[in-house]
Amino acid sequence: MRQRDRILTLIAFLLLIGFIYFAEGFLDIYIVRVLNVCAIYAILGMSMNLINGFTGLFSLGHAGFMAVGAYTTALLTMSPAVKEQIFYMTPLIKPLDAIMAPFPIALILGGILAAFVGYLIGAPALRLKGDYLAIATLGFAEIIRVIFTNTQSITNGALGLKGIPAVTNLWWSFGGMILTAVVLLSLINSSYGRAFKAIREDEIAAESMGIDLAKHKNLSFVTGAFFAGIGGGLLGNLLGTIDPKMFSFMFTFNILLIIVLGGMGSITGSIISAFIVTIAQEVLRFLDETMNLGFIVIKGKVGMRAVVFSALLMIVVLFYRHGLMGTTEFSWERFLNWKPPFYRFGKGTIKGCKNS
Amino acid sequence: MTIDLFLQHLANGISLGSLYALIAIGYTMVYGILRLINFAHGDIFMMATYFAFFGVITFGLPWYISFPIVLLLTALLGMTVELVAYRPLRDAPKISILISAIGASFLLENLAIVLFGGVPKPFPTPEIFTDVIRVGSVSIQKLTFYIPAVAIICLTFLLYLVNKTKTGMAMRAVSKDHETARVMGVNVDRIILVTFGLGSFLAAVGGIMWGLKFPQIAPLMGVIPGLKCFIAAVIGGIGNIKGAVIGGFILGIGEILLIAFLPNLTGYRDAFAFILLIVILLYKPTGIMGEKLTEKV
Amino acid sequence: MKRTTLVFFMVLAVAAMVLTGCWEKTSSDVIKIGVFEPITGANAAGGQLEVEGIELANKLYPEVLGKKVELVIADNKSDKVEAATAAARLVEKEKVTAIIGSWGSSLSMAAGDIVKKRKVPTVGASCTNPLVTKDNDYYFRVCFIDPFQGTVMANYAFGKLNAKKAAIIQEVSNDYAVGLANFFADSFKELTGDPDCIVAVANYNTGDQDFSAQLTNIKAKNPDVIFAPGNFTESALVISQARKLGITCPFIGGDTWETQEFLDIGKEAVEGAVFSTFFATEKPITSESEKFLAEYRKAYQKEPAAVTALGYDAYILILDAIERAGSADREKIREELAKTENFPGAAGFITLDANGDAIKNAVIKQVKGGKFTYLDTIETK
Amino acid sequence: MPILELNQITMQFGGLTAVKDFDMEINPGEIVGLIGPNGAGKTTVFNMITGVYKPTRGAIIFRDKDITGLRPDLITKLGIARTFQNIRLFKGLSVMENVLIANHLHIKAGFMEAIAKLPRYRAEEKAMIAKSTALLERVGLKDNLNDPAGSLPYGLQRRLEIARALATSPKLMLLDEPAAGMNPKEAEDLTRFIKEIRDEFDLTIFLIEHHMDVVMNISQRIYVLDYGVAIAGGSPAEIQSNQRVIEAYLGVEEDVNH
Repeated sequence: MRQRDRILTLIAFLLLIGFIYFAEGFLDIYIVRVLNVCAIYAILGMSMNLINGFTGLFSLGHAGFMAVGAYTTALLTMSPAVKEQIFYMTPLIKPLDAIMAPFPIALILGGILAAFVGYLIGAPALRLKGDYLAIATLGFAEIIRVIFTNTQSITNGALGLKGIPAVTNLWWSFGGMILTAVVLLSLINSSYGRAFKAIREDEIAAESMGIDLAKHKNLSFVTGAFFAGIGGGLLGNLLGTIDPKMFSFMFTFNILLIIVLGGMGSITGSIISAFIVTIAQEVLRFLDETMNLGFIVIKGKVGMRAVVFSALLMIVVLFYRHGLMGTTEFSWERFLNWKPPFYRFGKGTIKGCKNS
Repeated sequence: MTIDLFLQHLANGISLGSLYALIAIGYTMVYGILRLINFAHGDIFMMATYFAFFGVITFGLPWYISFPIVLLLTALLGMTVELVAYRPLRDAPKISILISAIGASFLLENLAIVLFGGVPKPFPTPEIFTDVIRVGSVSIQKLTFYIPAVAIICLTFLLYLVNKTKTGMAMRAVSKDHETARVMGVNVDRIILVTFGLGSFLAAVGGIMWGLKFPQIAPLMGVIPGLKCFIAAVIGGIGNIKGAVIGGFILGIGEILLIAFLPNLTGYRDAFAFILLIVILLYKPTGIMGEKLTEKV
Repeated sequence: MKRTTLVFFMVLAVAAMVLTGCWEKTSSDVIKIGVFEPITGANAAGGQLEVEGIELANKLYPEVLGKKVELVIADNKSDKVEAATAAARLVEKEKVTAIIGSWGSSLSMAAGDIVKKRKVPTVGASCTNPLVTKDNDYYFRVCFIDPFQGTVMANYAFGKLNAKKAAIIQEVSNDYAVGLANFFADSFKELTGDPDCIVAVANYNTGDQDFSAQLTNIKAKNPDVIFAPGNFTESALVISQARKLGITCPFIGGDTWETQEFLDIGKEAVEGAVFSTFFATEKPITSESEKFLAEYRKAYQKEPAAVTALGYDAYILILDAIERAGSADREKIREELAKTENFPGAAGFITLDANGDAIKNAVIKQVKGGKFTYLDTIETK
Repeated sequence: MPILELNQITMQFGGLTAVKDFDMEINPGEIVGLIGPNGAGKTTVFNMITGVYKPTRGAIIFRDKDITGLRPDLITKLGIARTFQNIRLFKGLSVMENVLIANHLHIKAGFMEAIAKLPRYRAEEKAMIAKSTALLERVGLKDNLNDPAGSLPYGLQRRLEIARALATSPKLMLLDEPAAGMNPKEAEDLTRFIKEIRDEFDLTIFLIEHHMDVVMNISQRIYVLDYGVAIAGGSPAEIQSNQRVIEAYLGVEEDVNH
């Protein structure tokens, strides 16, 4: 059994590598870009899921961590010449104007800085619970955004950064996604991961079982922030330009939609749903446009897509609270035995016939 | 800083604070009963201003006819939100209800964009509200006197309702413990519905006052006032009606004085509100007037 | 069971996506021009105005080189991530020959790398941030840039208003406003020769509605003029609150003010407000201006905004470049665009400099009697 | 020398005094009962010992160490484990996970080690699983290792909670109404079970119980609380004949009849 699963995983992995190779070489930039965004959103979704879905901390500060990661990575990968050009109003402070680092190192530094900010925020905020924690983390993310808007000599304020080397490609984004998934899966299946889940299930009981709440909540928060920072860094170097406005609560909302749809407490669910949500965002563009079905013209209503997505979030929460995967993970066993619902329905009817 | 200048700042602060106070009352009421941040409160407030816009400008009704209709419509909208987004999740984990609240909020915002367009619209401003009075060199809008008056009327009405009527008693029972209230024969769902209606009614009062003071309405206008008034409610002790009024004034005057004395930090204004929130949550989570709650083990 | 149903719908949705994705509709007898604008989100108002101009131009000039010109509108949702994807979609999926857009410089920048990498000539209509075209051979624009506009207003304040002391109240979270304010301050200091001539700089954030504290501070400094670059929504509130506080000095600003909402929200308070823009309907500069005005009024029954004229210009400039290139080859079109000199657009003659920025005159307008009226033209030096 | 000593502990909530000047001691290996009418403050005493509440006054000494006001997880690490009156299992997690989580406090491998699955962590995890399996086998749950804890029948949930508490390797175990909701037969089994684990795991047991049969049968000594005040303490026989205790309980019955 395990042998079979291992072989299947290996095959899937090789297929993916082949696919990335093919996509980078032959697919058009539009599809590649959508796939890049999918993978980055998957990283963001998984990291937010660790905090919200696995540890049960309702945190809405994800956009802030992404911003920290994105700015750090961007500033470290931009060349001094570009920086001088971009910071034409308020010059960049020393020594940031001259420092450069290779992309992977910049990315990891971005993650570490985001994790550090996560620690600074978490240390006080994680003493709060439920909706208070939600509003406090939301507040912290807003504070980060406001600070980034106002510290022109570091972030260039509202002007944003431009000319960030577009290093992110499918190797980086999918590599980052797989690495995040492997690390987070390993984490949640470890003793520490079980402690996180215990906190989610019942804080008081977890504490009575000797789990240091503050320490473990912080570990989860900081780890989540780290990967959010990595995701942010990948995103900045994919877009080539960032500004503080990008990292508003809207961004956190999109990630929240992904984890709710995928299942709060499922790493693989977040990946699947990141792809579904991102691709659907693209495909549902027709909702905003005027449709001509030949016999009837449906006037597109601008903004309809956003309505559909907010309604979708509510429908999932109201009727499918566990999302696609609930708290379970993808397994080959279930995948191979998965039957589409109408199959089951059909079987039921035949059975019914026999009985009668 | 001259005395005149300070008085002008103070007048500005009181004017803003009373507006925060007015909206915070509605916020705190709903929270008191449900123990849940109604993220959609700010958006219900936004909808109210659009209703007023359509009443006065599109249908050409005089303000004294159109404003009461707005109040009723908004109350209905609030109840609809409760029926659709909150009631089905009464026994669900808190995190689900919060997500539903955020979903409701975004849905209202996006619906407003689709229905009313993203471009801001002017809010009707009858002159009797917006005239300016000058006392020495200090300029004060008449509205600055009306808003606290409206806030006091609402406050008195609410305190009477909560403390003296049967519905109010039921509300207090529900706010303590849903289960016990149910056992005591209180129709919990009905009380929550009424509270939402009332809270939204107050949001509409606040919305109209807000529109009169800042005569520009847009689909996303409710977000920041919503958060700020929640912060005001927390400062005053969430669930406490008098506390909300005090919190509103503290936040409003605090914001203005921050800019008055530290003009370099004006860009950090919104951060100030959140920092205040976090400090209060950490050091006095019950706020100024709130009561302590201990979790049952 | 419920979850299976959900999975089922998801599979259906994905299948639908794949199907629609495969739907190719290319044919060689049309030339596609991408329109890359914020149709939704915070910048929707400006984006929609620009699209009006582009669509009007397309109606008037539907063909080039004997081929039909098809507009492909891509909404960038006022969001950077979306903007980059939308640009990629235009370039790769729709295979457009050229792109117009976008309202909002940060959104234009999000598309910058893609058009540069895929060598698609792109013409911005009203994105005024200098960074948009800098270091990008494929990005052009038919408008002037922030430094010029800031300088124009400083000149106006110093020369026409005889102002010696100015205050600035800027939308700090808006790249456009911050840029304008900076260049205004620099030029004004140069003109007055007084390093302390900017007596106050106050900030506010997008979406703020209460400016009383900032304005009270400014009032205490007693400036001769207040420069208030920002979105029309906040600016209108700023001015009306200033008037209620008893501030009487003139307010001057940038081109974003020119919308009906600025007048509706500001009412009598914005009376007398002065700003620089690209184009005045009362003063048609070229024959193209007259044509544009007549057709726009006929089609929309209202006065056009400057950005609408610029959207129109972006379109006809691209068409002209295609005409001159004699083919739909992107590289040739780019070369022709770069050579543009004294091209008669609806919003004046366009000459593109080495950066791809238009050198053109600025128009000063004032709100008078609840309308935008022409005041002056500032020539480029 | 007592393993646990309560010195004049008092707990006030606002103006309400839940427990007042309570003195008590438990010797190693003892089984001690705590009884009293509803709302007498019994669970509050447990909550103070385990650190959930910080006593307003008084001191709690556990194995010669003052643990008053210490965080619950630290107290558990020192060797006090508990169960809850209204069963607080990690309902969504499996039976096995529930017990594994209680092993977590002893872990030596760090966070990074655990993620990287380094040898030390792997060894610990292996040991943890072996210990938990043995424990679950001992309490009769070996057939339910992978079931969600919330799906177990009530009686088994109680046993799982005890197993989970045992997994923290305690010296002192606090059981909050372990026999609640059980019929006499089940209660009798439970009594035997508690005595067995006390001997096997070398425990001291302190329990709150309403089932008089259970508490009288199992306890060596019993304390009685009424309105937060200790009204009696002594052997089961002494308690049964104590006039104040009888009155307190009768008083409760009167209340119920009203």
